[in-house]
Amino acid sequence: MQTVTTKSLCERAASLLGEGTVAAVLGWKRGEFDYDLTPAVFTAAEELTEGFIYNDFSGANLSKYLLKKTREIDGKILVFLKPCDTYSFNQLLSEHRFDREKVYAIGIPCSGMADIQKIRKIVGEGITAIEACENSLLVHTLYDDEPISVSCAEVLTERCLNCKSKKHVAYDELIGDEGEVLTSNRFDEVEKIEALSADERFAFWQNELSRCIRCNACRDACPACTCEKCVFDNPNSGVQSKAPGGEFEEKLFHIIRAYHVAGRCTDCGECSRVCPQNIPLHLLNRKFIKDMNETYGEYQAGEYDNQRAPLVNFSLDDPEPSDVVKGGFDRA
Amino acid sequence: MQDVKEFKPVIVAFCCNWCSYAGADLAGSNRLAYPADVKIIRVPCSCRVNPMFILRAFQRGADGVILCGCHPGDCHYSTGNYYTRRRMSMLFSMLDFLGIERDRTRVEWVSAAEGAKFAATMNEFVEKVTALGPNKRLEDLRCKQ
Amino acid sequence: MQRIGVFVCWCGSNIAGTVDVHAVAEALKTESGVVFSTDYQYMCSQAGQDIIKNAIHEHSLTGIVVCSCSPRMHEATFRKTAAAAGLNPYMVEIANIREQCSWIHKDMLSGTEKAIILGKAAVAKVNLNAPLTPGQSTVTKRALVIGGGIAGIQTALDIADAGFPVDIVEKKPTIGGKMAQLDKTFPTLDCAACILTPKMVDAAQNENIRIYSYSEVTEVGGYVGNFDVTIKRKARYVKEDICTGCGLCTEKCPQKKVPNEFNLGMDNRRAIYIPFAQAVPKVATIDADYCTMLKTGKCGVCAKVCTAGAIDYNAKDEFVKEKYGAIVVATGYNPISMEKFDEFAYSQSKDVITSLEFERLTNAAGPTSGKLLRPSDGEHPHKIVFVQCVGSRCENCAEKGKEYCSKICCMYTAKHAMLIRDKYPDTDVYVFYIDVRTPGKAFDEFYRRAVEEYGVHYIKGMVGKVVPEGKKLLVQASDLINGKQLHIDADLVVLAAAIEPDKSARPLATMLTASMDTNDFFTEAHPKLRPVESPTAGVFLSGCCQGPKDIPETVSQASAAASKVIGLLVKDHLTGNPCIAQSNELMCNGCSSCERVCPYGAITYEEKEFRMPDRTTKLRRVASVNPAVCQGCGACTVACPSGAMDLNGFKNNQIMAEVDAICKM
Amino acid sequence: MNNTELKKEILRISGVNVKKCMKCGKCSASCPAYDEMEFHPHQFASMIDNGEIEPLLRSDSLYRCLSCFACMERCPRGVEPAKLIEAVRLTAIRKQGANRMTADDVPQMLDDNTPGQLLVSAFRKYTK
Repeated sequence: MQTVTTKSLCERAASLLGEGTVAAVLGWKRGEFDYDLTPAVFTAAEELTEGFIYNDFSGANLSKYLLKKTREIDGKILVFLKPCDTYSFNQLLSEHRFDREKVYAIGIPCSGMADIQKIRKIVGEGITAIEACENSLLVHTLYDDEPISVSCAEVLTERCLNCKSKKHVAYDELIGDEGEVLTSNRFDEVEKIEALSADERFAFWQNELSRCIRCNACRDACPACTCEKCVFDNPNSGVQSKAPGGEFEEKLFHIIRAYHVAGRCTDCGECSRVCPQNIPLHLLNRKFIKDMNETYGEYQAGEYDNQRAPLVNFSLDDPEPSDVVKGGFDRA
Repeated sequence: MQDVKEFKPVIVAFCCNWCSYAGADLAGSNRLAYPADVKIIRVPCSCRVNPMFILRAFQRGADGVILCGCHPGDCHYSTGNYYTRRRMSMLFSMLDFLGIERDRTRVEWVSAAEGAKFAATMNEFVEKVTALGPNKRLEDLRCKQ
Repeated sequence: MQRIGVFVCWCGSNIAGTVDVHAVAEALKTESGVVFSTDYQYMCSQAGQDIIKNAIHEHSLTGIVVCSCSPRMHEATFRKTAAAAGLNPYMVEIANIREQCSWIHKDMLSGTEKAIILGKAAVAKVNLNAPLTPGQSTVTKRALVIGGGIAGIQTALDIADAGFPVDIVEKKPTIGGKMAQLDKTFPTLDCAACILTPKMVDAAQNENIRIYSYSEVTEVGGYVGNFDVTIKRKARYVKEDICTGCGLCTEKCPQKKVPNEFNLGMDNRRAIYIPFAQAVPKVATIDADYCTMLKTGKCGVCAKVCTAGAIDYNAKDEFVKEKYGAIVVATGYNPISMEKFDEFAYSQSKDVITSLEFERLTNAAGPTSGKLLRPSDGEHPHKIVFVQCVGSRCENCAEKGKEYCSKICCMYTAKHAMLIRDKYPDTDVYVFYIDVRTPGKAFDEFYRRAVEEYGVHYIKGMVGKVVPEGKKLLVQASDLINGKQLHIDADLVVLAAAIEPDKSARPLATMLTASMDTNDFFTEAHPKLRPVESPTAGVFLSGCCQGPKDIPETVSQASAAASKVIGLLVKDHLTGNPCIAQSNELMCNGCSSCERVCPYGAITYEEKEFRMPDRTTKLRRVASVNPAVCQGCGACTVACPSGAMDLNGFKNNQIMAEVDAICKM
Repeated sequence: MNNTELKKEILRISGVNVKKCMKCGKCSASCPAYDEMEFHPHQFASMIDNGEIEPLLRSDSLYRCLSCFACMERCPRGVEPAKLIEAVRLTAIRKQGANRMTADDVPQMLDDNTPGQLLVSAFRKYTK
């Protein structure tokens, strides 16, 4: 479970609203079920008590919503940021995507988010409610009289298992403790694929990407995908397309998307979280991050404001494209 | 097997106006032959080449894409090819990650004086792509006519 | 919808020989937008151009495709043709079916097939072309010459004579450069100082010329017609406008042990110095590395003896910002270091010297007052060996020497040999050469005189090693004509060291965004047809910064560069290149990616109000491109994730249309 | 082997590109064994280039070369004459099928003034 409670966040938000420091609060709202939360804007204390929630399913990265909301709402917006969200927040700031003056950011700790798919795998369908205990979740279902207890660690999302940092890199106020940058094994999966043969890699991605239904959820949730007009929606871009077509179409979409966010992606994992087809899209981004780290030096997008990303930078002695062979590539 | 049509690859070559396109012209002036499969698109600088162009070419049935620019340090725009070098390094590595044959893409630095290098590079590239056979993994079947 | 005309050129048999031009014209007729298609023997001829002009009128063409030679050859020609017929010149595209097709493919079938595809790609592009109008910019009517050697001086004098103000920036305390160090000049043997110093004085006295001596260019911004240059005026600790150049301070300065760079370290000067008697400006300079006052705060002798009160120990480097319309690079050369050539014992013996050192040894103003004396013991040498091509024409010793021929060594060595034999007939002179290269007016005659009249021993062969032994230098060399190995006990060995561009050239090239070759010589815009222009507009080349040159050649190039500068400065407006980046503000994210990759700083951001569909307005940060600064490389277009940044003339959809046309089989 | 083949073989063994030679003679100028040799380093380069291999194969120069590599070190064009000489020597030895020095020759050369090392290296050099 999370170390800060919904109640404490609610109270802080209500008081900031009350004293007029902020005009609105960007947070998570209860959906139909406890585990399907949606990002929401709250403008009154009552709304907060009614709907605001912070629990093991508050995965959504709220930073992207600031773009639109800071333009729509007069006055400051309070936003709750988990550690990984703060990286996106910083990255968007570097790209001048919103006015920092219009935001009041509160950093909140995160003990990792739960993956509902993993829970379903354990308890089955028909989940009605989920209660958080110390280190476990009590899952109520239609079919069981007693709630089933599952350990939090067991159902952590993939991205939280490979959490890169518990540190908040940007905030106005911090609730709870300041964490640290962690050493993660987030590139292990990429390396595994790199170790395959070209045919196996092709087959792997063919299998994954052919499931894409082009719902654009990955793009819409991605805090780096914030273009005023996406190239895939622009008839003049030459790559406009809205529906899944041939086999390649998806690859084109996902390669271009990964390339466009390369150097800007903070590895927040939203793309994979929101994918209804469970395509491990974050692996494409991680591949770019890994390659750039290994070729041009360690770089974490969003770590600082106003960094120069590897792809808008160069050094005179960069290796040649033919020499940049990281992991993959049949050496035969 | 005689009646099987010999595989002629479609090769798109992006050449920067100042060095490589001039190098290609020099190859022509010196009558240095390379296969007609190579079709050159002139761009002001190698850094004008968007990865989307390369993917587009593959999607539309190209079997190989080669990008030629001035040697690092000699860019007419002083730094363009340094960006090209990074962009293409990353793109090619990603294509490799997706299981696309590495020999279908290439970056080569060809100066305006290197007509011979241009021709040799093209000959070698066409040979490699021909050996790989038609590009199946990146083409969009809908675009085939 | 465009109305496109296609014009296929035969180029005599150059194209028609391997490409079926009729078939190409015929095939392109059916392409989208094409309303007229023809072929002709020579499209670039007057008659050919008339065909184009007539077709533009008759068929109301909105775009044309010429299938011909390289656009590098005739794009400008056909653009002019189109303009003459009232069509926007940027509605012209060239399909290169000569250099990139007919000349390399010997098979008619594949050549024709390829030519058709190249034509289709050009048609596809023209379909998406839009008329472009070049922007205009003003011209600052002042020129900058970087380097104050003979090249810089001559360029500045010529520009000034035409009535334009010009500044010379020289990093040394005086102008004059290498030529001021020379004794006599080939092939006429006039004294270098006698012909150079009047020019230096002319430069100093010309009211259009301003000399920034002891100064360096530290920053260059802007573009042709409007360069913004920052010049660092290094602290010389002497007020230039007050110092009379009397030289009293240079006699009284107690710090006497400073190696005199003007004499290549063969004697010493004081910490406060005037490099040589005819220096311009004739002003003293304090060498901060050696001045006791500046280092310890104790001394001040020069300030005491200076009656004018010109000494200023508190002087600081000053930075001057100036605007220029044109820049001439005249940074010159230096002999390469001889340290690595162990075989010639340069580092072991004082009597092994370079040719430039020899110039100082024979110069009346040099360390020996012009008497030829050995540096080691001051004795008169009786046997002198000259070694040619030391470090020149080296293929495998890139870290030691240079691959190119330094061009001037053959002639100055002949001059040295001749002068020695003239003044000291008792001295034997040997010249070891690989080839004697004397192309130039009266050059070979000069060399022959050295052999025939002055009895210089020219020996074809190289020196293998020089071993100092006692007072002698044992020279072991080949005599290839006689098939002998020679052993000469010489008194003096003179090495014709290769010359290389000045070290300041490389960082300067980066500042100017001018290109260089692998040897750090500046590249010319065209090796034959534009030899004094750099590919960067508004930057011109003068002297050895472009390649090894002797004085007559340097002076001709200097004047040529000056005439190019004058041609630029007389214009009131410059017409720019319209193929530049353009940002679509509606799509721009304001993310700064483009700004970060722009090599010219052409992109700036502004907060702009946009009307939204719901009639509200919103303030957004968007990029805008300075059309006068943008050079059209396109780096920004790829950095832009939304595709808001596009390049006129090479738009995303145009290039993709070409890609499609090529890939469509 | 005819001359063309010989030339090819020597160029192959040595790995030298004789066309790079600009005939400056610095190799021969550096050669400490110059006076001992009938053909000098620079001549090896030009004669091999001209295909005049036979005279070289017969020449004593092959065995006068000290293999000091001064010529290789000094050559401004990277021609490496010492490798050429070595290649011709190897060809000579292979062709004759005989050694220029045999073990039987060694005892008579022994005397107090000749360093043993010299004999060892001479033996190595003159034998296959």
